[in-house]
Amino acid sequence: MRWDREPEIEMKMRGREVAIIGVGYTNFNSVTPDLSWKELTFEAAVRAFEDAGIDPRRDVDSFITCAEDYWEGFAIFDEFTPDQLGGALRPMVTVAGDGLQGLATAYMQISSGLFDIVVVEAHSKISDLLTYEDVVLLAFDPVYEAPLGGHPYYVAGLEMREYLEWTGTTEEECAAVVAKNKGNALRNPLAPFGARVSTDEVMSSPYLFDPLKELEIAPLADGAIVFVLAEGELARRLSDKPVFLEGIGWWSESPWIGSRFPDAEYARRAAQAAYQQAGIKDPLGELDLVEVDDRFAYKELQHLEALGLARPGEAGQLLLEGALGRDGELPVNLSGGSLGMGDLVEAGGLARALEIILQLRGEAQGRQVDEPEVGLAQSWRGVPHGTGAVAIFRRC
Amino acid sequence: MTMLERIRKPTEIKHWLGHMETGGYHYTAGLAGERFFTALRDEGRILGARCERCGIVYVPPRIYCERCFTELNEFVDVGLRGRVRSFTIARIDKDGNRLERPEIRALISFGEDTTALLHLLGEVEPEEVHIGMEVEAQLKPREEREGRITDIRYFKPVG
Amino acid sequence: MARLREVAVIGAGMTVFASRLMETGKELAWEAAKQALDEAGLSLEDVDAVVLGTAPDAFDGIHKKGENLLDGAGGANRPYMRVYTGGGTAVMAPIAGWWHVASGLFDIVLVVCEEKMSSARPHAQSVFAHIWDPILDRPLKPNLVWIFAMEMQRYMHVYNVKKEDIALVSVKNKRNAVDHPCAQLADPKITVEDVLNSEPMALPVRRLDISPPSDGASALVLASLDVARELVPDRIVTIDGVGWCIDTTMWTNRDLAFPKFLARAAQQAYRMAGIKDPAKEIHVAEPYDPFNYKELQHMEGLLLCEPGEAAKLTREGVTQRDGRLPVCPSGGLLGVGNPIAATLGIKVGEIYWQLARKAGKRQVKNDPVTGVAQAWGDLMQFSSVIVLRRR
Amino acid sequence: MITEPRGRKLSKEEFAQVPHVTAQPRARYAWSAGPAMSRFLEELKRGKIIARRCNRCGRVLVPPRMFCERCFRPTDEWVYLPGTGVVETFSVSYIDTNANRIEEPILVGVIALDGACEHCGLMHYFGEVSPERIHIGMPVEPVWKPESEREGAITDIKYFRPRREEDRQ
Repeated sequence: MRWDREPEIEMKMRGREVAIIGVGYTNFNSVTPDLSWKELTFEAAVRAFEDAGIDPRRDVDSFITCAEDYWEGFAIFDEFTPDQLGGALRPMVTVAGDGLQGLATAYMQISSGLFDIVVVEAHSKISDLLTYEDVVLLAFDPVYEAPLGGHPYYVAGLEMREYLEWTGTTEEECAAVVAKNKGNALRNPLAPFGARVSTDEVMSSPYLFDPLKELEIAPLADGAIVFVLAEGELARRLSDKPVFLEGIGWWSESPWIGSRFPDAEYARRAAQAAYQQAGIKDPLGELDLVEVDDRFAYKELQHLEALGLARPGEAGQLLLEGALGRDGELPVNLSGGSLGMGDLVEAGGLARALEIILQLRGEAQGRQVDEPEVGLAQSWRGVPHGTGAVAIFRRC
Repeated sequence: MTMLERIRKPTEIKHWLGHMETGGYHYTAGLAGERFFTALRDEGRILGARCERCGIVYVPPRIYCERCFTELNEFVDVGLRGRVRSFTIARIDKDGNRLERPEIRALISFGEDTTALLHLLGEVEPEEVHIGMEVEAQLKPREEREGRITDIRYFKPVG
Repeated sequence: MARLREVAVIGAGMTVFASRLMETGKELAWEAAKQALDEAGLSLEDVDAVVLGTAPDAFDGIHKKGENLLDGAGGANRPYMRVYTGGGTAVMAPIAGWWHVASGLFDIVLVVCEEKMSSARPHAQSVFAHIWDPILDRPLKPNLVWIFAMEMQRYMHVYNVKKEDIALVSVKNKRNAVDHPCAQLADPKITVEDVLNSEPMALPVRRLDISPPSDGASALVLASLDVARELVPDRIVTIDGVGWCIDTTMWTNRDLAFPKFLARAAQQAYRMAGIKDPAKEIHVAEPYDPFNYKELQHMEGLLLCEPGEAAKLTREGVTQRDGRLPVCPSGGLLGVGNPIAATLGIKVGEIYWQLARKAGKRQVKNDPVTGVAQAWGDLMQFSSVIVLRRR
Repeated sequence: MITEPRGRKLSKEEFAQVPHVTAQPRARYAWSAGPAMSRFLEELKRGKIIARRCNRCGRVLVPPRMFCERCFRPTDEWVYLPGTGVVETFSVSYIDTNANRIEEPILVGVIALDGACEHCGLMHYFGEVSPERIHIGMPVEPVWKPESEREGAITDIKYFRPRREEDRQ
């Protein structure tokens, strides 16, 4: 069905190496009423600089925020980004995208030789937004799509139906994603939506956009995450636990809902680029754990297949066999994913990446897997779009 | 703790109400949209635009092919009949309220090589809908049509 | 700074700048992008990645409008990224394009900037009401022009700059714009008196001190130097320096007279380009001129003259197209129009055309080799700077 | 080089007639004010302007914040300001927020507040002063709304007026 002519695009040569030398984060919760987004971000930033052992005012060359105006309620949110991150009177740019696109930007700034240390921030203060659904609908085409109204998540219902139809994946398999991820979240102190629910219980939660069920939708949450990146040699000097960003790819499909197919092509192509940069030929054999976007339960399975970690229609089977659990062959979303940690809007990609970093450093406590070396984090920009990114991390 | 002082009493927590709205927006349909909506309103036809090079018919039409950037000048009538590519039964409205009558939302395809149009299905029960079902656009009467996507009331099963 | 790869501009394009264009934002983006690709002799299949620049979503009234615009910008089915620094986006987007190529990840990158300001009702100004802090500023029901007026007042006060000299900038740019095919507000007959006597807005700002809101799009094609040498051997124009900087959010804590953040951004770009004395080594400049006094203030921030000295240079004709340092030969935002991010075409685009000797009637007389383009944005706190050079 | 730029310009009348959609999207917010702004607003209600001091750089910051963006560290203590200050800059505006023309100009500007760091202050209106008389450096003081009308907002200050009687109108 897919139009077969693929543009011949591949990532070219690699520049300098890039590593993560510090991470900082707040707690995540459905509301954070006592703090403004500034203070929330400040907290994550202070912790990241402490972790990296650097002074942002002296050591950092450049700062990046990942944000969208309508999430924040500011016509030019970029104005409000520098102070809480240490970026006042410094090079700083907003990437109107997901946190992994912010990482990609930092990667290019370092890889090009322009800068040595770059800081990336993404946050969600989505509880400030009272009309979330209206704002999501405002991302639809204003002439052809938005006037049809409705709750914007119906688009996920449309895609899920087609995904199930194409691949033979079952509703039970999708429901099992929720049981796994909310269960994983119970071992993650950062995940506010951990719960012990069975696949059957998820199956009996009400349909909202058939075949999508209420419990299969990740709840919104607030929180901030900050990463400190450094050029490879410098990273080795500054940190005793640098995690190398070995591959980063991002990809966009058509923004028209009716122009896309339910195979997460954006994830497949972003992964292709990232694998190529990281020299990964056999993802399933080489990756020790992955964190993928699971804002709707079926998305986890669809994304795993697009990443080449399962054949179309087989991710659900792998899940039921236990291969994607904590003790399985390829643990997926040990953090709890978005279903467990919450939908952090543009910070979602960094939340996925954060888990990989903590695991590779051996700091994931009760959910730590045994000496992982390579991990992958994947993001998707959400309804109604087809943009995503993939990052591959390796322990030094 | 990163700040030296935090709010201790819930009663001291403040929020500030506001908005990011204007007096509304006036979204023009654009060059391709002008063709599409004029044909829909005046002639009751659904137009697409064909890219010969890529073999794709864009519905709704564009003035460029998004894959090869060729300028598209060939507008084609794709007919009022199509097939359901996918569908969902929306059971809540935008504000989370349960809908008394669920909405059936669908992607409608007008042929193997067309992109799909997003719209609603009508005159059909949710359990009767299936992928591949043939449907036909139900237009508002000529005098009620305004050159909007809602000039199509919904698509209903054929026969 | 161990730079890996050099980056060249190999094509540029732009639409007409005007209020109320029929085209959707996507269509505008496509028109500009197609033109830039045509000039470079390339098709979309040759493009490895796309960078988009566009300012507030609230102009178009579309959330995540970068995603919405991407098919028109050529971003469907390829890596696509939007950077956003308010008005500074016009020069920030090509800087992002620069690092896409310089990183070694991509060889050919399309940079597209779009703005559709006529969508918001009753006026684009209703959008600007939301750029302010919601607790401290918005309850006072501010108008965007206020902030410029306050800055202009402070600038005139600290450096003793006269309104008559500032008005000369409007006159120069609106006259220059007569030769620009995309111009909205060209005026061959405008005089200093017209500017000084124009309708008061927020004094000291009057109607003809301001560039108008506008719709439009612009695009550039960037390539690695080796690719450029193959494709356009007759006009090698490289990006030799990039710099950007943002000042604190707290605009009521800053001295508004001198743009320190711009000086920092300029120093970064000059250092990278190996420029020690910008006043001598820069031959043509496109500073951001949404208001006439901004051109003067930005010349000073770009270190092209001493603080407070730009008025004198303007008075002496130095900044005219036939002067020693032509400034805004495109006609600038004041003459061509101000569709925020889309002013890429009259900033970086114009410098590229000037250095490539492709500016036609706008071609400056001093056959420039090195030029600088600058944009400015947010709450008077951000600047982006690019130095271009002909090889 | 641009030879024939594209773009179809519409007149005001055409703009209203071409196929289009008019919509009024809802985008409403309840921004958490956070510790600094919550206290600032509470003090405004009491008729006081409060700032935060950073003990490293010694700056007294207004509007107050919980961290110093220059030193990148938490600020240390609350400081009441007298409320008086000088005109840092100003404008005489003949347009309102929606760019409508107004007869009586709005006098607005930045007040550098006494006791705060250099150039530090707030945006506000000026009152009891003529457009001819107002100038940079003029000493001003706040005129508060009556206590019963104050609600914990920047508009609890009606405007700033000249401190010297002879400057007032």
